[in-house]
Amino acid sequence: MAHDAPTIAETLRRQGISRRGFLKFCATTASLMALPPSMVPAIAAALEKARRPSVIWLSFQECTGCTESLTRSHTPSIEGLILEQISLDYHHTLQAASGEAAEAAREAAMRENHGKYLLVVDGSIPLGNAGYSTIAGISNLDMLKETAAGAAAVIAVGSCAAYGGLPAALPNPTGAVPVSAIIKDKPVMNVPGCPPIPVVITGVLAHFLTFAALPELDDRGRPKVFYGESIHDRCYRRPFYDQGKFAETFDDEGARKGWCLFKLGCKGPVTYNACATTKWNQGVSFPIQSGHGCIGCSEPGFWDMGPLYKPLSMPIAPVQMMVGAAAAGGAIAGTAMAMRNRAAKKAAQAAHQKVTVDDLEKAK
Amino acid sequence: MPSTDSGAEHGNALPILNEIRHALARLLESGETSVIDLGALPMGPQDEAELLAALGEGEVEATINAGGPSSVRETAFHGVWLLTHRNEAGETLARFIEIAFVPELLMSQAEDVADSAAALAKKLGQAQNG
Amino acid sequence: MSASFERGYNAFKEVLDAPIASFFSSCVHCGLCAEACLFYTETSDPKYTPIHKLEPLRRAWQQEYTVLGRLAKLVGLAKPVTDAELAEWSELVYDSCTLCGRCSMVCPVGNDIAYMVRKMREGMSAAGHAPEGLVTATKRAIQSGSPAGVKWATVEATIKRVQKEFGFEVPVNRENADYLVLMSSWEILNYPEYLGAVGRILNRAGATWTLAQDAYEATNSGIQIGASDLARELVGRIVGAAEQLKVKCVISPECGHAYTAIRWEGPNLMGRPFGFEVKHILEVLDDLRKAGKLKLKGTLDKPLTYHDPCQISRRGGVYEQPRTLLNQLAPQFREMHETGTLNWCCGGGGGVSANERAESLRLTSFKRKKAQIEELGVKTMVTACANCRVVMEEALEHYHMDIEMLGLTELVAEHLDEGKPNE
Amino acid sequence: MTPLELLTWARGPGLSIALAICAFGILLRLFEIFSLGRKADLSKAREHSPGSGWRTILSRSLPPPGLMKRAPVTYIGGYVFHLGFAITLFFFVPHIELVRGLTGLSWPGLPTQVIDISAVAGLLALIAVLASRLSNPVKRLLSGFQDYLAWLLTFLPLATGYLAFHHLLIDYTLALALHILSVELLLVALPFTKLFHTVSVFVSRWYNGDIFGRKGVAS
Repeated sequence: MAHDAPTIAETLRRQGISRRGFLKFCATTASLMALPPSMVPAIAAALEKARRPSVIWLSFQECTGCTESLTRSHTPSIEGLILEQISLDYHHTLQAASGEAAEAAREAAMRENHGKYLLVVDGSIPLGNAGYSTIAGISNLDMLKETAAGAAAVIAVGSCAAYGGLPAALPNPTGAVPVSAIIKDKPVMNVPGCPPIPVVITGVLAHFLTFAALPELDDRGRPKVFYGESIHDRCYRRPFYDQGKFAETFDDEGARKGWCLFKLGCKGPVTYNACATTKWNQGVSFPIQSGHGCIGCSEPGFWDMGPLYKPLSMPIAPVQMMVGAAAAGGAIAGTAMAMRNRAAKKAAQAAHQKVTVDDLEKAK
Repeated sequence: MPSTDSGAEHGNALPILNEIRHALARLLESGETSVIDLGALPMGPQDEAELLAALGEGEVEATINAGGPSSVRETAFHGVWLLTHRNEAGETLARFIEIAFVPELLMSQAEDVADSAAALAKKLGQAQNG
Repeated sequence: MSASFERGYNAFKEVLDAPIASFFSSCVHCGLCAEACLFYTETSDPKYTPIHKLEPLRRAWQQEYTVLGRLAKLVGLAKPVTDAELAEWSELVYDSCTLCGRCSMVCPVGNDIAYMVRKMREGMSAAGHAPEGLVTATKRAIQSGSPAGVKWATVEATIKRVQKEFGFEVPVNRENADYLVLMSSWEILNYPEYLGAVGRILNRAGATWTLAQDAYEATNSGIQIGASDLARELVGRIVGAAEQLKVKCVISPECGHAYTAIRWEGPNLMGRPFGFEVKHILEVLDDLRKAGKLKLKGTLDKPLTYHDPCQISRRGGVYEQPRTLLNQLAPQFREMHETGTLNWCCGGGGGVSANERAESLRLTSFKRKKAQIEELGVKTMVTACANCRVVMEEALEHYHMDIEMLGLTELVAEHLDEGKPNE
Repeated sequence: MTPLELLTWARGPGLSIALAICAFGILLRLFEIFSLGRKADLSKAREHSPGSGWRTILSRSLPPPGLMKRAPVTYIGGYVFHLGFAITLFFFVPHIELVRGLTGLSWPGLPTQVIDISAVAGLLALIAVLASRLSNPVKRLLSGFQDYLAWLLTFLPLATGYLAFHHLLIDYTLALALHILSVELLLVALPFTKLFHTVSVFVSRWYNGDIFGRKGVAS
């Protein structure tokens, strides 16, 4: 990032965008970042000063779903503008270069922007065997450490990078760990989701771009603006939960009327994400609106958190066998105790000495 | 993507209408304007339609062509404006309800006016010179 | 042999049964039993809370018959029951409990506390912690035939008085009679009119009846002190006489505990059902009335009330019969506020009246009955238990209350229509 | 361990262990009680009695005349607590789902507003009965560690459930996990503490009703 590089506002103006257009950009950016409209002046002021940052994007044990999500963001022009405003210097799925040229681009970006570039990671890092996942012969672990060393901040995009995700699902054959398990000396922001909502990815990038800093994070490293509230609390079907109206199956009257999906296993109450308000596919819908409960994909270890279609309050494992066995055990132990009790009582009865009038007082 | 629950009423529009009522009072009392981001509210499929139907259509309608078309429309309630920002492809980027005498974005911006003044002066200079 | 803690504790182990285990398991220490107990309500001393009176028995149960209690005992975490503790509890188990069972009626989890106190007394008496007065009474009952020391000679004197006054012969040791009539010491000594009344009523009804020389005393100190071995001996005298004389029915007199002893505990003490019936005199009166063999005339037209003896009504199930009779005899019969199976005890049942040590507490607890009487404002009280009557007469005198006490059987006899028996 | 992992443990192994201990304990305790036996009563029972064990199981749920006035806190507090607890336990839809998950049985739930009121009423009543336990001389004399433990174990599920439902003080997921764990503690302690009265009350009331009933008294 050269010091004489134009600020973002300048770039927009050079493209012939008026102040009015800039303010519109700021307003939509605020909406994108899930910031209140009252923040528009602050965004405008920040963008007056913000300069084009360098971004390096590393993909480890992942499925490319996060990148797919990002590129299908429903606000192509804004996100396009943002992507134009950032210098995406390395992203092995999106970049044209490959092989040594690609690695050279990464190394060059790291060198030129040392201490200032933003590192984005998707995918988890295998600790079991370095050979499980490598890029250009470099293990994920080495590449992450090396690249993070000079980064201003790290953004872990997707549940794999944030929490280990599917690769870390039991029994976690590759020993997958999240970014935060390795990078301890840099600010690491988690943007969980499988995948994260596209505008959430662009939103946090926009935030870094605008304010040259990560947004406010919660105790699990997530941007509070997007992950501050549970799906359940922001769900438009919440009133039905409160009224006790539930869909019992996916095709019953309740389901058709759009009643609460809690009984069908919705994990909305324990899932913190912005799906219920930001929504997906150009703001059209989100899983619950489409009739399916939330599966909690942005929560740590969601894959191992019990059946997707069982209500949260239901037991995860079948308990009947164990309870039955315990009851049988109780009956056996009880029988043993009962036999002991009977024997003790019989013994007491046998020890009974007939009480006569002379036995009513203690010997003097 | 079609929604499965068509026609259900969830009652999420009502709190927004109340918020608008309070914002109108503030506008009258102190001139304070308010903006509500429709993208930040929990809305069911019918809620938005319900809200818009409740607000109705008013006297003013304008289009801003800056970075794509934005429509600015006054609702049947004076001072309550509906702003829809679109990109060049016509896709909706964001929707706001603004409670103001005139939405901020409709007004010409000082920087743009300054640029225009300069540009007009330059144009006149050219004409005089030419 | 003599009483010892070991014998007492062994008795606890003998008497603990499934009902008691369920009662102790259910108790949530809500304290409601205290509100039903006149020893608590009249003293406000929490130690008189009924369930608290059973604390040593509860710990014996826990430490002997529950897994956790045994474990605690094994590792020394359990507080063992001691002789000193039983000595301390003697007052709670004997002086402040009349076995009236009112607590058993109100306990929300259904604990029959009176049942448990009765059982606990087995251990208390075997451990030598029964009060002196009860021990003396029990000794006299076993040795001389009556807790008050009444001998057959005294009974004979009463018989003579009755024969002279009413002009009928009192049959003694008569075989195949319909009824064997028993009396309590109180009736022999204080209320000989009972015998006269029963005789007149039975004669008028055309029933055959008899006294038994070997079994004139109905009361059972063994039950009160809580010594089943002795209670068995006492009740065995009655059963023996009834079987020897081949009577159809034994009439328990106007005495609460006598009824419990013969009617409910008797067969269990003897270990066999009886071949004869056992009825309280009020049941007999009601039977006769139903059969048209009890004709009454006139009424006692003054305000009066009926005191339910606990063992007759709550613990005995005889609460409708006296009301039927009183409604016929006394137009101004009124009920006390809490009555029938929820009556308040006179304060002297369960051996308390024989326990000199408990006298002052008994008089204090009588304030409950006193309040009931004063609330109703009557000057006459009818009852069907000589012990209740003696206890209350004493207490009424103590409190300078001018209340007349009547036995219901006498009252019935006084209004007997003695015209010619129906042909 | 994240809150969600704790919740998962609580819904999985935790619940199984707690239910197993509870089932084991209840059976053991019932055997323990019934093993002491009851001698057959040889006295002749009354033929027509208004009372019976079954009747008393029901009738003891009502206060006997006069006692409500003598112990209003115990009765009203007791009723409000038990009813509030029971309504919350049996009519909150997630709880019904739990029962359905365990037994396959289900029934209609109540709106959360009703559950909310009953839970708050239950909590307030619990506080009232605790205050009464601490201040009433009779209850204070009778009460020991177990009574206060039982109180706490009953209070916690209601309190954590309330916090979870209203998102108060702690994160919902953690609150839900703690709520389920508190219920599991309750289940584990149930057979071995005063809480066992939830089971034994039916036995003790039956015995009481039977003892009185055979004598012709409805108790």
